[in-house]
Amino acid sequence: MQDVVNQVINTSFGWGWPSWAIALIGYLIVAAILFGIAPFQMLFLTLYERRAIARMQDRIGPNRVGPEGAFQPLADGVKIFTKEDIVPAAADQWVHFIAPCVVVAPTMFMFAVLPWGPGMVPVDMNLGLLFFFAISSVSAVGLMMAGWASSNKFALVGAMRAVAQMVSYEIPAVLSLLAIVMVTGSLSIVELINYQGGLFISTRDVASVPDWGLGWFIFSPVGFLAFIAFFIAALAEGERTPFDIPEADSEIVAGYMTEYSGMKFGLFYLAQYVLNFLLCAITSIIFFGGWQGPGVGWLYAQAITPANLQGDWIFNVLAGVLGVFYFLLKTYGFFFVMVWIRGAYARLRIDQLMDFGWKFLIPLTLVNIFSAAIWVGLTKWGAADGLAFVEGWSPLMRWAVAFAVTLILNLGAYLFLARIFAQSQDERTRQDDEVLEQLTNVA
Amino acid sequence: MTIEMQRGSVIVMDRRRGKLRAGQGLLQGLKVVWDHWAGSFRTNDNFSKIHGTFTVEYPDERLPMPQAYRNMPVLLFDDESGHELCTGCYQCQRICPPQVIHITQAKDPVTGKMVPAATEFIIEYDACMSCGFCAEVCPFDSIKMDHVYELSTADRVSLTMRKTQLNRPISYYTGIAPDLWAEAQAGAMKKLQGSIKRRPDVIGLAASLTEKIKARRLELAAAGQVAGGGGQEAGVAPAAPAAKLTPEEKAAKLAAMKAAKQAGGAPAPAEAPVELSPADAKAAKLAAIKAANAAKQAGAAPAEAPVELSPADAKAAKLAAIKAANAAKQAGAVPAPVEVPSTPLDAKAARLAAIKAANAAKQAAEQSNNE
Amino acid sequence: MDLLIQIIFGLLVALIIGAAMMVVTVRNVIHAALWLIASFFAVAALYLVLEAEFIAIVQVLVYVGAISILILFAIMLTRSSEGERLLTQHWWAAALISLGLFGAVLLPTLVGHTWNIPLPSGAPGTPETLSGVEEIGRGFVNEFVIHFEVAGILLTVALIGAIVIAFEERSRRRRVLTLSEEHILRQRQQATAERVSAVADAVD
Amino acid sequence: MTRAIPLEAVLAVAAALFCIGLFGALSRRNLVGVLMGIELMLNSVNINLVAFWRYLEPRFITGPSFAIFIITVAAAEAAVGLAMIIAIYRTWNTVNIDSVDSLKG
Amino acid sequence: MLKTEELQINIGPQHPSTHGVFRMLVTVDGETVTDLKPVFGYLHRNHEQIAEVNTYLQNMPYTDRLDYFNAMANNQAYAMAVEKMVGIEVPERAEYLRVLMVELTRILNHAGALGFLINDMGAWQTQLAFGMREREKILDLFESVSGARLMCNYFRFGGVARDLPPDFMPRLKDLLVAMPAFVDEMERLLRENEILLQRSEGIGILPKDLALAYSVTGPVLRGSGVAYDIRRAEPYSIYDRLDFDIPVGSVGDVYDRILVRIEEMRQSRRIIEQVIAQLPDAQGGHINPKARQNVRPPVGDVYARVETPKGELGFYLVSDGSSKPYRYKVRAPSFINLTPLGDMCRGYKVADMVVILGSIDIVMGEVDR
Repeated sequence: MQDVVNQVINTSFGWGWPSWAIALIGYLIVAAILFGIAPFQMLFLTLYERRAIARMQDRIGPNRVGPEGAFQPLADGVKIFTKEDIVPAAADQWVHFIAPCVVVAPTMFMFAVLPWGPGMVPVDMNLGLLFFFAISSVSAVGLMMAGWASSNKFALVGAMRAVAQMVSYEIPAVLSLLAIVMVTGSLSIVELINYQGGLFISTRDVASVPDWGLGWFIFSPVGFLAFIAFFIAALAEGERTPFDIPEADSEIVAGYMTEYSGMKFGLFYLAQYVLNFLLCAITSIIFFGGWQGPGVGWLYAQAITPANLQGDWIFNVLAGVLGVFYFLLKTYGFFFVMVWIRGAYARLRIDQLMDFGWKFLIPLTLVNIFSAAIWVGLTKWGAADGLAFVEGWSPLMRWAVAFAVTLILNLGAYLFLARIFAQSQDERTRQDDEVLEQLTNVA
Repeated sequence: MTIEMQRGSVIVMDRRRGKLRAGQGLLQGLKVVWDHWAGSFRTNDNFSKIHGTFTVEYPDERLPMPQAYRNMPVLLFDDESGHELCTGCYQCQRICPPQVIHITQAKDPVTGKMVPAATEFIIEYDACMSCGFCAEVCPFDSIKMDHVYELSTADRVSLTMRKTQLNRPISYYTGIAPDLWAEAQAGAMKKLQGSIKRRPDVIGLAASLTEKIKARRLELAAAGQVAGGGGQEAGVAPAAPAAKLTPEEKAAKLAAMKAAKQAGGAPAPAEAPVELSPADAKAAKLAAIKAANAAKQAGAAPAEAPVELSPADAKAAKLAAIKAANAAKQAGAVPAPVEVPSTPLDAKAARLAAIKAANAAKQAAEQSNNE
Repeated sequence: MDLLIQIIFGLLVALIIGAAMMVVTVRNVIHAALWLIASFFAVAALYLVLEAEFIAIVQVLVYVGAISILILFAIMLTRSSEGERLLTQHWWAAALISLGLFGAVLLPTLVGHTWNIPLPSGAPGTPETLSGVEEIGRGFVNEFVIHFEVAGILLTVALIGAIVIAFEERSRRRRVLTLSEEHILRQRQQATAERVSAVADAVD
Repeated sequence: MTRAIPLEAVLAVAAALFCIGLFGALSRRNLVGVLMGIELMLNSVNINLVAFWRYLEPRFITGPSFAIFIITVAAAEAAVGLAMIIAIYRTWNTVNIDSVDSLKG
Repeated sequence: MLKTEELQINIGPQHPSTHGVFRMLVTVDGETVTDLKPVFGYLHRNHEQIAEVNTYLQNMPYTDRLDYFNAMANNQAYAMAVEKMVGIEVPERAEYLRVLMVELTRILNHAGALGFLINDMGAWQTQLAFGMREREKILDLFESVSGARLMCNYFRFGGVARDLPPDFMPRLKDLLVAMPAFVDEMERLLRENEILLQRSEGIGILPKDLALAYSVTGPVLRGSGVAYDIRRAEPYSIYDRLDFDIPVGSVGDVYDRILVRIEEMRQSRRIIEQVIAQLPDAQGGHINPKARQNVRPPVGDVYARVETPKGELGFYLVSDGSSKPYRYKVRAPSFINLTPLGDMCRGYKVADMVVILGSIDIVMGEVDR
């Protein structure tokens, strides 16, 4: 973007502005675009969710406003704008007011490192992935503020639940990503996507594989298990069913949003849906190659890039369009999965949620990190790192061995942990007998 | 703690514990929901299907109402004559569980005696519980349950319905519930036939009384004309006595109705509020037979000729014939109106009318055949 | 460019100091904690200005995302009584100490000292060296391996310690019996009583 | 960046933050408030570390590494401190520093 | 969660999961319920007193409003009570029609109740939507035969209001084709679902003898393992001619109640098939007794009970020989089944409380009367 701005201002108009002004303008333009996109995502996703879940329930869903209900979110938005903003008398006015902003702002920040297509990333940060998750944890503060400031028991309980859930599910999310980061050796999101070229096997693992843009992490056992764990954690982070405990309407009315109305309520919704979009996007980026797909790599190779200045700009456009198309296709696909899960399952209880996170997901991701270490060792290391026996193998052979070993390891770990977990669940009811024994002895 | 059971058995539900739970159940659930999603692009129009959307987009489409559907009670009146079927017998008011029906019985303006009609009939729709008892108990099939359900208003008072708001023509009711009306008719006919069979001589009024009533009616009609026919309320009083028909009339009506039924049209009761002039039985018979023939020609199933006709008067016969003709017309889908003389007539006129009707019916039949 | 950075720096400093002042002076503890979060955030931004990306992100992740949440939780769980005095009796002494330290010791020392700034003209290191996660990671397993291990042990110990301290013993916690548990318990008590009485009868 | 802002400015900010934190830690009655003061002080130390690293030794990784160690310590300290506060609250039913004056619970 | 003091929370009367205007005064310790006090009466509308100023027939539409989910079953209980009092014989066909309607009611009630229960567990209405679809079909049938979907008012003393319309039987047979598919699907969706198992297994256990002591009835009692069904224990109407099994649970938790309800839907379908096969022709039977509009039972009292989908519904009537009941008392299953709620929820989490309430399957119209 800055190149374009520089081109326009300094070359075409010849104004000779300083570089920091160019940078500022470039970033402002990108930020403006993103701020335009984010609410649009929310509007689209609400409609998408309602239509999809209606189909799952043999209904049609909103189809009155506009063609196929396309303007329904706008109508809802107008309604929510014009509603009275009610602040409870006992509420802490300022905190009550600021909380929605604190919840929304981090989600907007997170767009900063999200790559939409080849070469289309607002800020190619070296630590993009870490930034993404660091910022996402900030919104927990906003939830806490909202719950506390409402001075409502339901709101407070909802906020405590939300924060406890977010904090404890960040750990499996980050741990499952750690496995991926170990394989790629980089925290940059762009690098993560570039890694996933290839066909079933990444080109970085086996260089001879044709680059169809399909060497996604999901195709490796490490990536698959990480995907499962990450997606579950993402459901919990985004407060989606079966982890929508903070706003469990059957227990604590609307959780931390109970005392909010009008646009503040709308902001919470905005934050939630934008966060869901971002989680789906980051899932598709990390495990499904983001904009990677057949054709994008080839198109981008012909385009104007820092590496290839002799390219044709038309390929930039083509690669961008195709890349964004793939990216959005995957992202909305994941959102469909979220809706699908919402349509199928009930909600867990808060202690069951914690149990599941700490006793099942975290051990699983730890095992997965071990698998990732094995994977890296078998595919990348050599005699210099102390693994001389893999030297003689061909890359494909090394990949195959790594695949088999990690598959067995992960599958075994999954089944074992599932069994242990199920048993522990059974014991939770049986444990009562133990307690009873004790109590009987006491009595 | 089990009970003695002669038949059947007690099944203890299988809880299936101890299996490895590794997410199979969750996947199964996803499969079920997926099937519904995939199947939802078809419509579910049949009771035997569980997939497919079953939404009825309400203001655009509406579910067909079953005939028995009951929402709010309405009052019926005869299409042609405007005569109301309600006699103000208070049966509905008495049975109504929430007590929302209020009837004012009509009084003879001269004598101050009750006449079988209602001057005012109020139903508080806002408190009505739609139980349908009023329609069930009504001996004259005059109160029936409506199918209209969009009754919301902004104010409660407008839901207190007066008689003018409650009145509906019989054809309206036959439109929404033809089978039920036919059933009601059949029931009435059965009752009628039963009473004719049971008491062929006693039925009707004594001859001396008939004379008296006739005189009185003339008087009343004159009074009504003097009053200038001011509104419905004034019109009701003179019209009401005609509801009581002589057995002859009834028989003719029966015949005509039978004929009309054969013609495939919707039967409607012929209750003419007009004064009756004496006429010969032959004409009536002829008219009825003509009507039946016409109906036959209209392409319907062979009509049973009314054989055991008791002497009837021309008026009723004529009416019946017209009805039959109309019915036949409907069957032939001819919109041509038939000129119907509505003033009191003698036998000749009745004959004429019958013939006219027959012709019209014939024409209709021909036309429909040509088509 | 310099001006822009100076403006940003000024704003950040104002936010850091202002928020920190609010932390120690505001009456409501929750508000204090929220100001603390603001201060943490501003410090993270200051790290970004200092081109220490990784530290900035870790600051957000740990301070804003974890520690402040922990503090908020603790406040809500302890429900400190409001309306009482905000500061201790000898707060003026503390104020004196702090002011003295700042005005008399720290500020003259820091400002007066000539630091051995090697290249005042420009940044020598490449960006990779500046905020490289890889370098830090290598540092952890080479140079600072002892520190790293100690930090790990410290974290583990802190985790266990926190759990042990905050854990309510099961015996102290009032356990609410469910209906079925109570029922079984009563049945057993009854059975025991019967057995006892039967034994007593037998003895008799 | 290093041209625009002198090192002294950053250090002064850190010193100010440290003193504010010190005041908070010494004078607040609420135990959580004390903890918050300590967190502020730790933060100021971190600023110092990063600033020195940035201005004096940008080639070596020592500064950020120690900043991370300090953050670790801060996290551990916060966890233990808050656990203690909860335990204190449970015993004395207050978190005011001058009410908690006996050694026996 | 950590929480160090007890907190009193009002769940209701305006709360999404209380199935109407019901209030639970809950004392929670953290997330654990230590005490629960059900408070009701917000929907009290003087049903029994109104019934004493109405004639016997006029009360029939009021019984619809008791448990508005299964009006037909309420009608049956009331009609049986009055018939028993006056000594009216019900024609054969009318009896069959009654059983047909009541068993359809059972299916629709359980379809809805399970949907609402899963909704209380937090599912986003999918199961409810599926249940409502089947319920709508049955309501269509009810509408075509009685004229109303919910407030059917179909039963009369000594018969039913109206014979079946001609299109009823084909539609019913279509419905019976869909029914096993629907129940199987429901079972696939619910039975082995790990989340549902976690939420329902071992939750809200009501032991067998306590269930008897609390005099709960219906699926709650059968879920606790007591094979008690009035259709078998004291066969009324034509139930002694029909084959059906009684499902019972083994533990008495929410999961057992779900299983029992699913199986009861299967058994109801079985009954309906038998009814269709045995249904006598309309010839000879006069099933709409218009003459019985004004019954005057002899002096005395009577108690008649039926097994509604929710449990034992009984009507106790005292007659003083006039056309109005002297005393009219409803033994409402929802109300009696609600009595152990407070004890059942003790020791469980707040989220479980909602599920336990859902598994009892109450309708406030019946609880408050």
